[in-house]
Amino acid sequence: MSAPAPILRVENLDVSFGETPVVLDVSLSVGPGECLALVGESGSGKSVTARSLIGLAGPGSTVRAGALEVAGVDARGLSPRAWRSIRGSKVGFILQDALTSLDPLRKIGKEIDDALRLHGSGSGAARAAKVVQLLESVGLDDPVRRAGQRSGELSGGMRQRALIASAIALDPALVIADEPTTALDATIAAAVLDLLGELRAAGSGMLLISHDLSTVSSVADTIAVMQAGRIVETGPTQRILGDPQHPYTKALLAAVPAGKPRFARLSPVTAIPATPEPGPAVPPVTPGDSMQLPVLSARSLSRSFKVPGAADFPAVKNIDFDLLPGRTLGVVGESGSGKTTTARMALGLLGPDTGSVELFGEPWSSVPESQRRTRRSWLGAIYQDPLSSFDPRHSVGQVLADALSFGATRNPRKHAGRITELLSLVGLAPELSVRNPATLSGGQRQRLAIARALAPNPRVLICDEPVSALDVSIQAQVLDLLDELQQRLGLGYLFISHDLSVIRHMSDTVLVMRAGEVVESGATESVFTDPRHPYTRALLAASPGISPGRLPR
Amino acid sequence: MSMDKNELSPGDPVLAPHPSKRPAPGTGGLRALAARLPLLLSATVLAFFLLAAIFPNLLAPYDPLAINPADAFSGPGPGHLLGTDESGRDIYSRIIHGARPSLLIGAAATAIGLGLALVLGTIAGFGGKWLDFGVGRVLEVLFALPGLLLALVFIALAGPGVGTTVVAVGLTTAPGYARMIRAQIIALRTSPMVEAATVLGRTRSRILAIHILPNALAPIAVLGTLGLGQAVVWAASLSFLGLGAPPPAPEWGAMLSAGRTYLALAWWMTFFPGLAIVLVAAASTVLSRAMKAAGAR
Amino acid sequence: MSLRAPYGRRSTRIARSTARWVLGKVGGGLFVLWAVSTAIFFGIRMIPGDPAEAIMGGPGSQASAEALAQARADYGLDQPLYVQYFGQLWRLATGDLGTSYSLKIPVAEVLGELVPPTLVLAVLALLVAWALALVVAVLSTRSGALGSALASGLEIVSAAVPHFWLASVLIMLFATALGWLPPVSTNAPAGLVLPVATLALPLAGFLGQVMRDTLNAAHRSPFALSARARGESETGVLLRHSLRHAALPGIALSGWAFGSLLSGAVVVESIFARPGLGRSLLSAVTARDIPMVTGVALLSAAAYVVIMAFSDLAERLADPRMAAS
Amino acid sequence: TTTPESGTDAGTPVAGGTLVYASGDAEPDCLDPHVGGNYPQALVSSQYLETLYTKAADGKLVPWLAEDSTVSADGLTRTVKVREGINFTDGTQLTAEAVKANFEHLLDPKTASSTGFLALGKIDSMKAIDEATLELKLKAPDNSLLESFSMPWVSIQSPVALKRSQEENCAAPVGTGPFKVASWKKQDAVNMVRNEDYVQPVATPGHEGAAYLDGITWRFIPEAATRYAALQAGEVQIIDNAQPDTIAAAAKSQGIEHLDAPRPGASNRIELNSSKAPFNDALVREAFIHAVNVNAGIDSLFFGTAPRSYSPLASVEPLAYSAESLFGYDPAKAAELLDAAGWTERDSEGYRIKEGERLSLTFPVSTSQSIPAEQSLFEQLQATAKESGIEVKINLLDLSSWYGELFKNNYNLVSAPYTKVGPSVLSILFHSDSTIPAPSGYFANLSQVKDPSLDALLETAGSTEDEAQRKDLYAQAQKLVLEGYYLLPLYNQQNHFLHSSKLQNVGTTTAVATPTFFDTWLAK
Ligand SMILES: Nc1ncnc2c1ncn2[C@@H]1O[C@H](COP(=O)(O)OP(=O)(O)OP(=O)(O)O)[C@@H](O)[C@H]1O
Ligand SMILES: Nc1ncnc2c1ncn2[C@@H]1O[C@H](COP(=O)(O)OP(=O)(O)OP(=O)(O)O)[C@@H](O)[C@H]1O
Ligand SMILES: [Mg+2]
Ligand SMILES: [Mg+2]
Ligand code: NI
Repeated sequence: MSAPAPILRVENLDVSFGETPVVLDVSLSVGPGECLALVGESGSGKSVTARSLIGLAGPGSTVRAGALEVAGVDARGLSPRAWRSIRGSKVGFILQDALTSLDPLRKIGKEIDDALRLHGSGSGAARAAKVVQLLESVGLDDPVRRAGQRSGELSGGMRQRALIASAIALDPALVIADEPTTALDATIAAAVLDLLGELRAAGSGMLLISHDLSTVSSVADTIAVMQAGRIVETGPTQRILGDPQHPYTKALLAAVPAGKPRFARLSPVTAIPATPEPGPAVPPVTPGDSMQLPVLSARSLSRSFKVPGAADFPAVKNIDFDLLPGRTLGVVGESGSGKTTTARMALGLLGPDTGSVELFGEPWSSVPESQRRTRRSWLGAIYQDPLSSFDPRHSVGQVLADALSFGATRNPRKHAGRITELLSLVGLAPELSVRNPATLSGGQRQRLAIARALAPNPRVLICDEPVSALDVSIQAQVLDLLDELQQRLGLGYLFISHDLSVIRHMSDTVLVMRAGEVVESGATESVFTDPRHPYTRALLAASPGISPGRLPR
Repeated sequence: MSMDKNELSPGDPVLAPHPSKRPAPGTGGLRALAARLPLLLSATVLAFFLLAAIFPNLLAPYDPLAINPADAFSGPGPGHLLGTDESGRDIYSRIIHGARPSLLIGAAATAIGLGLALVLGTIAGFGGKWLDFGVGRVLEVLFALPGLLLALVFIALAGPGVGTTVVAVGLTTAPGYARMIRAQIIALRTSPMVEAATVLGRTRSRILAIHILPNALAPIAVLGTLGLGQAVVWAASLSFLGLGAPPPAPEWGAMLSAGRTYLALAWWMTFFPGLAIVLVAAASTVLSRAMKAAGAR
Repeated sequence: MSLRAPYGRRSTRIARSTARWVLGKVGGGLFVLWAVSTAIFFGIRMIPGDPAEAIMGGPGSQASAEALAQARADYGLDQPLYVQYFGQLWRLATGDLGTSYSLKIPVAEVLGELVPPTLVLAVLALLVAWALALVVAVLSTRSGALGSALASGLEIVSAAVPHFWLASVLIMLFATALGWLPPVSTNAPAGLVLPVATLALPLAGFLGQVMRDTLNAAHRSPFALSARARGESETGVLLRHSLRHAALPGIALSGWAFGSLLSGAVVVESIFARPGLGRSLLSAVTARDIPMVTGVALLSAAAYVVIMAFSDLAERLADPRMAAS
Repeated sequence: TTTPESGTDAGTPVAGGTLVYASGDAEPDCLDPHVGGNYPQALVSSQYLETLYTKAADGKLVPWLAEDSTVSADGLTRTVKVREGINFTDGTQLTAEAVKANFEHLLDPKTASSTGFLALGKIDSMKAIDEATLELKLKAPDNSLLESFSMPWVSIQSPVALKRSQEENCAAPVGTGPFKVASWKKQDAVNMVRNEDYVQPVATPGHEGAAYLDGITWRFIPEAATRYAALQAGEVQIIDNAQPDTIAAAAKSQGIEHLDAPRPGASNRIELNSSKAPFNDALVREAFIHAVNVNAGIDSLFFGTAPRSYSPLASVEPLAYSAESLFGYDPAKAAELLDAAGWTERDSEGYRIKEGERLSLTFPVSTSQSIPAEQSLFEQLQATAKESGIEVKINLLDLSSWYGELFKNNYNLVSAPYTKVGPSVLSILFHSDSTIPAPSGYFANLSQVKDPSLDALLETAGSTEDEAQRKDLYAQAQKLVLEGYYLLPLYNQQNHFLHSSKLQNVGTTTAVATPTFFDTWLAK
């Protein structure tokens, strides 16, 4: 693939902030109509690389390159004015933070219009027409009205599309898209990727950045894998997916849960020390055993919320489920479908309007908090953002001491033994005990959250998007940990995620939610292989996988 | 133009030079020092006045009350560093000795303001819907009254004096603090941290005692530091209107107010006590901002 | 958030929420006025001193017992407290602010004369403070770390300067030493410079700190980066994006700022010998002129309520995020 | 720097121009000095109102709106002849009836006059005999009545105008003066315009008809520094209440002149409250007086603008009696006296104690009545008293609170000005009747002397028709209060004016030292 002159060619790119090198010796090349995917875990330098390509590496940066050609222009030593004439016209840039990349105070029409106006394209009226046409082309309904709205009035997917519209307004020869789908629901993400695919089909070169191999696998021609500022492996998509050479690439691929059966390891085996089992031994899970009593069950749960100036908004409508001991009940659905509301009702944090929740066959949601309190230790919870669930003033040891002593003390020394046990159970070094959770990495924080949830020996864990904030590789470790704990301790999980592949990998049974209702439920495999409801099918179709069948070429 | 500060390094192929027209700032060390200079200066200023408040005799060469009419209105110079006042008292010594009453008034007023705010804020943040509504209204009413009116009426009620000034200033500053503390408590009350504690089976009062109050109190150090400076200014304003510490106490506001009469003749009588107030207020702002930044991490 | 709601439902919802907003503001405002008048009514009656004496020209007057009794009867002070209270409430509700004890003319008339000069002063000071704060904030974004440190220092120091001290220093400098500006305030432009500067500088310091923080945050935000990636110049980013964000906290603070300006006016109007509310507030409190104090308090409370409503409105207009919540 | 006589003539008068006067006094609540009656009212009303009598530069009483006055042998009937051919600015004619209407207005409780009411307190009844003759029946002989007539608080206004509501009359009193009130913008200025039909009751040689100035803008600038800055900047042409240091500074500056006007009545003094401990002991009063160094303070603080006084009366009062020897600064003597009075021990702070009580004096100071220099003087007295082991607690208070403290007898020391023309002020300040509070709580005898022999002296002195006897009696009375150490005289009260040298011929001719501008002109 080296016939026409590349649209982007960069050689030996080095970027450092102050004394810290962030990008080292990166060379990339993108031809017209070609799509290069840059993948790698968080902090590996992908975004910095992308920003450097348009001369916006950031304050305090030092950028050096052996060669830098953008759309046929040697961009080294360009004046600010010359840079500005390239940005937006020759290169379209879609920022990573899609949700905040449009000025919340301005109409999106204006934002898109800026791109046109700055490069002197047409009269006001002509530009207005073009804005509407652009919005339409990215698939926004009612583009005239949308142009008059501000980003706060749009959903995440709409914002992402408006941002794309502003980036492609002048048909740039090169489009750089930094994590364009991370914040989106599966169905919307699929639509956005399709849109980018169209652009590429129209002849634009594309640099697509993602931390997630599965996302890019369906779109990219070439994949460059980045680790710690360096490109460790480059090659055609099929080769990278099918025959990864570098250990890091292998690990990345292994971490993708899609298509991995239940309990299959996603992360490289790290020695989790065997510790005495903290809870009573639980018989191993035997699939199909339906005689067990559910640990947590919900009967026709409903809940609506007051909306100022409008009718009550039903967030959850008439939900039933049973969670069996040692099993995982997956809940999947797009944003706003009522997953968290369901979880909060299950936790007894929110009273249902109708219906009830029972814990171990005893009333749970219908009794006052004082009667629930004694049974709280049976039920643990972990959240998407573990850090905010810790008291910022408490150290890791204090957090665990508090949980272990049922709130009686926060002195880690009183429970030193159990704390060490818990930490090693979740794969954390005991030395971390003195640290503040804020100083831990994302994966470590989630492990700590799990350790805290385990401290009172619960039988059920409610996990609300426990891995959606994590990198694939870290996600893999946490999922593996959860799997292992379930097997060892016989925990029942209510596992919530918007990520189908994660749900599929983790659950025994699954609920598919949409707009507060369960549209489909059943054994995971049957739901995934033989979806009944059209919505489930749409979800599955939108879900990226690494199945080579979905590869375009 | 803060976006790009790429450095030119000859020999290497270089990307776009930064769009800024200014030359790149000097060496890193100097820049780091410049960044920390305000904090250092502020800490020094506060430390100095704190020392003055605790051990005035250590720093002051003269008795702040000793009059010497023959020596009145001498300008700043070797004999009297910052000059003398209308009774020949040494201004520098008076400023040093004035640190204690001035800072004490400021600190006590801030303490009262914060204390009151804490009670109100806690009631509002934790006392349920109606109490919150009620306290909210009370705060709004307090806000709607100009601070000085509140202080004036209070002083008219209780008679002038240091104690009254302290309470008056505390009263005037309390609504602002209360609003912040209430917001803080409400934010904490609905925070995932509290939810997590609930899920762990903690009672409401435990959560209040262990998680909410301590965390709501953390920013109070920041507020208090900021408030100290402002309270000193407020108290000085009241002193200026003749409602502060009785003579001959070397309280800064009173000194300033006395000096104003002689502005044309002896500017130093007004300028230096005013400078002390400005220094303390500014330094406490810098310190509080630094504390806030450190807290935000 | 339902985004696909059809036009009709959306607009009636907005109309309804706007009506609720207006009702809420009016109701809240009336409550504040009632509470302020009540607080002042009882608060000031606890101050030692006989209101009748205040009417007769203060305790220094050697008013006879009959004269005092006459004054009490004239002003209804001989009636039981609750009668006086409800009487006052009724009068206030009907727009009658009563008669000043010391000036013996209707309070409304006095206020009518005093409000315009104070308003001119406060509004000008607010505008100047805004302008100063913005200029410093903008300049500091363009002049690197040192400039920004300098700006921050300037803001912090000016926010720390007491009004009365600043006024003295300004008079000394510009009126006495340089002779450029008149020391006594008039409504002529030159006469307004010093009082406005006295009020505006500390306020600019406060506003500046907040605005500059927001401006810098906006300048570094993803949407600013995206604008740059679109080919926007630094000036364009500033004008089209960052400045609007920086204005928001300024708007939010303006209600508070107006109140603080009124406190400042007490000092500034006395020093620069300007007629106005602030000065009369001081004299009314010292003269125990209850109707005047009540009038000034009500007026400033009303001003606060109105300004808060406006700043709220301005914020909602400037920031759709507010309106949505 | 003290030139009590009117400004010197420098050139030919020019007509026109508006004088801007900046007053440091509080703005009056009412421009009619009948209502209440304080010094700020006297200052401004002297421009548009005139009195029956006035004082010449030599201190002699001269008839002004009155032509003449006689008193019956028993001193109980006073006949006043009113000058003819004088009209108020509303066109009403000045008659005996008009004067009667004024006196009635003053004595009417509804008017709430205090100063004027006291001055006319001895009038029992009155009758206009004819157009120009008013006959007053007195309750008791009053030899200070004509002096009272010379005070602006007893000035004569149009009887027609007085019939208006108090609100209207306060806003624009109608008199016979060289100017008339055009408008009053509260907190800003009283605007006065020339009375074109002015007839001066006693003609000034060489100046007939109306005043030279088109009008006067009477502004209120309470801040002393601002006021002086305004004068320097040429915003105003004359300021009152000039502070001592400013006067000293102005002496050095070009284009600004200084004018002093000694006030009549009492001197500035500190009164020692003899009604309660520790000043119920004369030894302690005497000790205090020797313990404080007044002269050093006055020298350094007043820049020579305030001559020290050793008399209860202002030195412009012809009957003032001084006793310098009584008031020397002598700490040794003070110590001796205090030892004798039993204040022998000292506490840890060096203050004297007796029976466990500290020798502590409460001194409420009114911020509106005591100028800053005076407040500083008190601080210096406080400092010198401390050296003798006497604690002085100064409380700075606003006027209402200050009166509150006095009414509650919460003071050992107090300084209160009192301006009245003539020695009869002594009766107001030291007669035991003056210790009885008015319904408002007010009493003028702040040292609370209750001495029957003093009362007798003052009563006889106030009613005798024999000038020599009057002088002698008042001297005895003054000697008595001075030797009883009931007061510490400080300095003579003066009005200090600073004015632009463009302003020519400023006169301070009224009885209470307020300036008049009939003969004044603004040089171009
Ligand atoms: N302006 C900056 N100043 C200093 N360091 C920076 C700056 N921007 C990025 N970095 C550092 O550069 C490194 C690479 O960051 P970058 O944003 O490129 O990561 P990434 O691969 O895009 O990660 P993610 O998947 O989380 O977006 C990180 O360690 C980051 O902290
Ligand atoms: N306390 C609340 N008050 C009002 N509305 C609420 C409240 N909590 C949730 N909702 C609304 O209920 C709906 C369902 O919310 P929920 O958080 O359960 O969705 P979710 O499936 O967890 O979405 P996500 O994937 O984004 O977390 C949303 O429309 C949300 O706006
Ligand atoms: Mg990135
Ligand atoms: Mg959720
Ligand atoms: Ni910039």
